[in-house]
Amino acid sequence: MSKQIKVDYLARVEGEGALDIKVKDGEIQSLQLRIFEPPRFFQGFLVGRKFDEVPGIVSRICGICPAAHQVTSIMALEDAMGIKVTRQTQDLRRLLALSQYIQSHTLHIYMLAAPDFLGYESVMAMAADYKPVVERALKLKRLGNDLTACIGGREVHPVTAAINGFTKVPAKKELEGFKQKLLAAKEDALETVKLVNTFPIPDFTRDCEHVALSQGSVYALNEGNLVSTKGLHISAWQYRSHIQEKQEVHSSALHSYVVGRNSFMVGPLPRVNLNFDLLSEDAKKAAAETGVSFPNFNPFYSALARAIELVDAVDQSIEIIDRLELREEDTSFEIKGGQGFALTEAPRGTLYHSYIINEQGIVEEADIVPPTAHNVNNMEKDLWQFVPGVLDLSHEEATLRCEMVVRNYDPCISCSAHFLKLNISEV
Amino acid sequence: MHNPFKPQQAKIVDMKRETADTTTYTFEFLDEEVKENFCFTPGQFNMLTIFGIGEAPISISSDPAKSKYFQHTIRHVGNVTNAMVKLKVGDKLGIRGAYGTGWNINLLKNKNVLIVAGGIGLAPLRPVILQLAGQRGEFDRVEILYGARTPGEMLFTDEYQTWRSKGLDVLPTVDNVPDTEEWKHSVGVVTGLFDEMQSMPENTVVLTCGPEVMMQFVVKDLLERHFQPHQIYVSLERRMNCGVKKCGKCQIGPKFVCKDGPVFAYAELLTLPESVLGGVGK
Amino acid sequence: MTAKPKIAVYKMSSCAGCQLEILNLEHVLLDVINAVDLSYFVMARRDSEPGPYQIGLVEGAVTCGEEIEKLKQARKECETLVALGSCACYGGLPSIKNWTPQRVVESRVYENPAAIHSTTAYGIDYYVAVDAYLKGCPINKEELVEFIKSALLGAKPYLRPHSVCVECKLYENVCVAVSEDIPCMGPVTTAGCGALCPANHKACDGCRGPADDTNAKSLAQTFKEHGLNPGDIKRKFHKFAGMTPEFDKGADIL
Amino acid sequence: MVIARNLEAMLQASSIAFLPKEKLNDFVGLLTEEFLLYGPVQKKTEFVFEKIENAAQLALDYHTTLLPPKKVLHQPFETLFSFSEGEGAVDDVSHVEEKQLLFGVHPCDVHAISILDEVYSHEYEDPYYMAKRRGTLVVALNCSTPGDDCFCSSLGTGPDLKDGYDLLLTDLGDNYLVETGSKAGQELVEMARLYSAPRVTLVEKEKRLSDARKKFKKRMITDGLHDLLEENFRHPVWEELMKKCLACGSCTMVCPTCFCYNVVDKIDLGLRSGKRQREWDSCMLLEYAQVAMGHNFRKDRDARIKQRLYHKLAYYEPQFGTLGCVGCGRCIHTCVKKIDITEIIGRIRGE
Ligand SMILES: Cc1cc2nc3c(=O)[nH]c(=O)nc-3n(C[C@H](O)[C@H](O)[C@H](O)COP(=O)(O)OP(=O)(O)OC[C@H]3O[C@@H](n4cnc5c(N)ncnc54)[C@H](O)[C@@H]3O)c2cc1C
Ligand code: SF4
Ligand code: SF4
Ligand code: SF4
Repeated sequence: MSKQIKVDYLARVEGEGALDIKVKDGEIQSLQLRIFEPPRFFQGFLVGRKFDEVPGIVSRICGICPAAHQVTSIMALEDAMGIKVTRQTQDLRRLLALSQYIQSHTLHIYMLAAPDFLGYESVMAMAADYKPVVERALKLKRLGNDLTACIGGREVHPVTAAINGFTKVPAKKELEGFKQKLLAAKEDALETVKLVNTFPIPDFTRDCEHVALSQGSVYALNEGNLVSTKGLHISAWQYRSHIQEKQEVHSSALHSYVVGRNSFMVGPLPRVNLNFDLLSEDAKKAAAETGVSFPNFNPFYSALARAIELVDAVDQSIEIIDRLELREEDTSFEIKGGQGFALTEAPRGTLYHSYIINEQGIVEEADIVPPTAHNVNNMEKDLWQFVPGVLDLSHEEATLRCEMVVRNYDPCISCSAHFLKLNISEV
Repeated sequence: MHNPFKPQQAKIVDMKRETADTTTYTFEFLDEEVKENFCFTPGQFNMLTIFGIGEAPISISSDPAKSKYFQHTIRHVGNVTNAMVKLKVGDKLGIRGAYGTGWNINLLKNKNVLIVAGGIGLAPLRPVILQLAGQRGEFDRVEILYGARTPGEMLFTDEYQTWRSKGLDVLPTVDNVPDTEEWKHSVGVVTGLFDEMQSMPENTVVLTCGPEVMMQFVVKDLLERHFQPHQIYVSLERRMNCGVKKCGKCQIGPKFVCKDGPVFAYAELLTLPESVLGGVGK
Repeated sequence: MTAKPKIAVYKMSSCAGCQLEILNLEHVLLDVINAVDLSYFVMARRDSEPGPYQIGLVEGAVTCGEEIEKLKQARKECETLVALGSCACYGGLPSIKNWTPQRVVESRVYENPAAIHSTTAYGIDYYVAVDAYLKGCPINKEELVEFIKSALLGAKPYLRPHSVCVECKLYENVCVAVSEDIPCMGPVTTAGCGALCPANHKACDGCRGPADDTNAKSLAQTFKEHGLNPGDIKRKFHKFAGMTPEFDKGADIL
Repeated sequence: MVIARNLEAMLQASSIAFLPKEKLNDFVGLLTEEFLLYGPVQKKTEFVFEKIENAAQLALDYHTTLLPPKKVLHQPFETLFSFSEGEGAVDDVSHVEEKQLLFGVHPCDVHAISILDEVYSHEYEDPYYMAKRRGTLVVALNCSTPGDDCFCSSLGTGPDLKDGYDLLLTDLGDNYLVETGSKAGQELVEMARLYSAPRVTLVEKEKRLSDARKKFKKRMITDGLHDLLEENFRHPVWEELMKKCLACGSCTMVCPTCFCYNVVDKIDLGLRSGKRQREWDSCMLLEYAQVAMGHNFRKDRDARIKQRLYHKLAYYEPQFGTLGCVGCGRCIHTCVKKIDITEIIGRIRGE
């Protein structure tokens, strides 16, 4: 008996990918997570551009997490030029990242994942039966977006984040307005945890390395070292000596792995697993109330990890707003040539940027690895283990389940396609 | 305070498709008082509103003697005018007016009148034509030269007979005749009719309206035929967002087309620095 | 009212930010869903309704043969085809690569570029007729809503055709060019973004492409007088809309 | 229509008083109790008129604001009325006179307001402008330090002011000299219990103004301007400007006497109700003279440049009995290309 699971267009993910699995006599013959977004050559055309254009350009790698790309590139460039930023700038960048967590996690939980678990094809279809739930989602998502816009000037491709600071610092009064909204949103975030906890979670665990930034004192977002459940502990400049990519014959995407080991997972679940103690008290409490224990290696709990991070993001944002004084700062600096590195945690996981710039500030080399590029290898590994367990289900059901494995990662295919060196096997 | 920008509600009481892209609508105001007080002179225009889409200046095309039921003849070319296509008898829309300075009928008394119109340009001239027909005795020879692109695009064709019976001469021409249509009259641009017309410069007033390029040639040819600039009256089209000298759009030199026009003596336009209708400008 | 118009959202080479803006319409999203049928929208739904569609929103630049085919198909199944965002309007950021020989760009990214079939990045109107352009990187959500409403009314939407400077003035921003001597693309760039960048104390990046009656040459001259070198000026004009003849003229300064 | 320029009312009310600078705060405080107060405040390196709550926000030594105080009376965006299905237009926009006060307005801008008063009351009254205008008092401030681009002294619109105000302040160092220009202004003086000033202070005022007059860097000779322009419609300067001008529209958007606007309907998604809005428009923009079927009466940039300059300097006079330029210099300052109305006239004059 042979069976084929084929998803021509992976829906409810960002970008265009396909899934192609061939099974014969209960055994997987081939499994392909295909990414057919054509390359846009960011790393190619960044060369020759001026350093101060970089944040605006890399932002366009991904419309879903633009601020993460911007801030990461800025930090890498600051590293190259030896610039140290102020506490206010650090805090604003953190707040910007948190606003993107709120937006992106809400989008994923309610609009991309929930329909799977609740049996709808889309959030639009869900709206009829779950109006209050959808309205809650819209409210939360708007709050995240509004906060991004307040700090960044715009929600998609923000404009204010710059080297050594922000072109415009939001008014204290404005941010204080957000505090009230965030306090109100807390309830919605907690409700989100409860909702996600009602999702029927397939019993599926795979032992794999979970990787995330870790900072010691706060829940890591854009500082700290890269650590893992298997003992990785490196800083950004060491990244390339520990994490590499290789081509696998069965897939068109290049596969990221820890040198000497295997594929690994980045994203909310690894973050919660590795930094659980640093979550806000209420986030931890909400997590405890779900009865799910962490660390947890069932990738279907990714949505729950996102929901927990949502609570934490709300709490952290309030904390930051409380301590920010907000004044216009001098953002001038001297242009210097050099090489710089940065690692951050984008909503979907670890993001790496590195640049070499010359004395005139012109980019000579760019190296960028987005979260989805880190995860593709692991997605496939999940599927290899997952597929045999669903072969008895109807074809339709099995297909949906396989899609869900991919959606756990909230993959951002535009990102990955533009940085993964695609497997270009000549036939 | 009276608000000149607020349209009054009016109802379509009748509609008549003139050509493929032009319709004549008959309106009455809903408010009795507004309906009673509304009056206009030939050549004036109203601002027509389709709420949610916008406003457009449209000349009144009916007989000023019957102002309670007035007409607009509209060519469907843009947002507002295309939205009108979908309306039915009984539908309501917003109208305010009447605005502008029209054709001065008193200047025509005991004179020969030459009317030269092109396309939709006959619409703003129809009120004056109807007045000339109604008070026929007060004017000398009246000649109407009218050009359209094709026979099918001619406006008010069923009225020419009546106009002629009242002693007005109507000379139509078309740019070309599609195979599917029949045409017994002239072919060619409207200025081609100048060779056929009776009108001579002496004691004649010319009224013209149509596309700017057409009017440009009309004026040029008439001047060559020794008509004087002060004998020629033109109705201009400009962009308008208010109709009451506030939005500024329609200004030419120190003139507001919405108030000082749309009808101007060509002599007056010649005093402006900016060139209008091929006038040299200063 | 008659049946809801069916809308399809297509993706070419892009970051998906413009289609995300549809989901970012939170405050009116439920009204939008009431008014139109998002029939084909892979990012948000699993089932898609087959065409034909009244409106096709195409995001992204066209950068390979498959996309040309997909685009032609989209043209066939949509009554009105809209370029959604600057990538679809002009080639957008992906078009930066056009100014370096394709082989060179490819070999910077790929070890084995021989198998890459990437073509010059163009806006979609290079291949098919386009009925409307929603400019911006990303599009402005308000303009999208404006467009949807106009489509429902059967009217042409009011999209600002003039320069960003107009909006800068309407919102009384401090002009970064005049008051801070920061070279700004606003005077030649289409408004509609609310003069977002200058409002945030940053030069306009030209993301919305050339405004009506653009005089890029004159602006480039000013850039030069203010100390920009030809490389800087080229980079400014060869960015989001470098493929337009208007902006290419600005890049041309010696 | 005469507002605050009512000569008779002015003469009756005319008196002079002192406002010590240390009392400015109290005075402004008093005003905010009665009025919505707009005054010049600093914004980065520039100044703008904004609602103010106390004197500390004011930057009375300002040069010229980015937008003129016009923006309070003829707003950049303004709702004309709302409409709904079946109902037609609903006049829900209140035309009640708001009590507001423009504080620290320079003479050029006061003149410009007088010109707008004329524009908006001429033949048809504009109810939106006029309602706001009737409820607005003007506390003017004579200019002591003209900006680099100012040339009001050439046009008689500054640095001093003769009418058009309710109160007129002149900075005399420790005090402001306060002159009343209307009954309403007189009431303010009384309300604030300002001490009357001796007539000799007017001499001090005159001295300061004549100092100011010497500081102007730009000038424009207005003699025979109308004829000069009429004769030079084909001067080569226009073609040069066509090559230079960016047609960005800034010069008109900042002009205190420009009044053009565009109208747009904003309907809601249900297509059942909405509102009609107007917003500032500019003759420098290509779409301005565009009509249906794509015909454009001023397609060429030089035609639009001429429209702007001729309108200011040649057409206003026959329309509204005054020059359309008050010499505020905003159009020069705002222009990225530094196109300068005074230089253009100088050039045509062959200076
Ligand atoms: C005094 C006057 C009388 C007119 N009389 C008639 C008439 O009797 N019949 C007729 O069919 N047409 C007439 N027109 C032309 C008519 O006004 C335009 O065709 C109409 O404005 C197009 O509006 P729209 O919304 O359909 O087109 P769009 O092109 O969608 O116009 C949008 C906006 O542009 C402005 N606009 C566009 N074109 C013109 C224009 N030509 N003139 C003024 N404003 C314009 C309008 O303010 C309108 O709100 C007249 C124009 C003027 C100035
Ligand atoms: S900041 Fe830029 S867009 Fe704004 S007015 Fe100045 S030049 Fe124009
Ligand atoms: S200001 Fe310029 S770069 Fe910024 S959003 Fe607007 S058009 Fe784009
Ligand atoms: S034309 Fe220029 S100087 Fe004159 S009033 Fe207008 S902005 Fe001021």
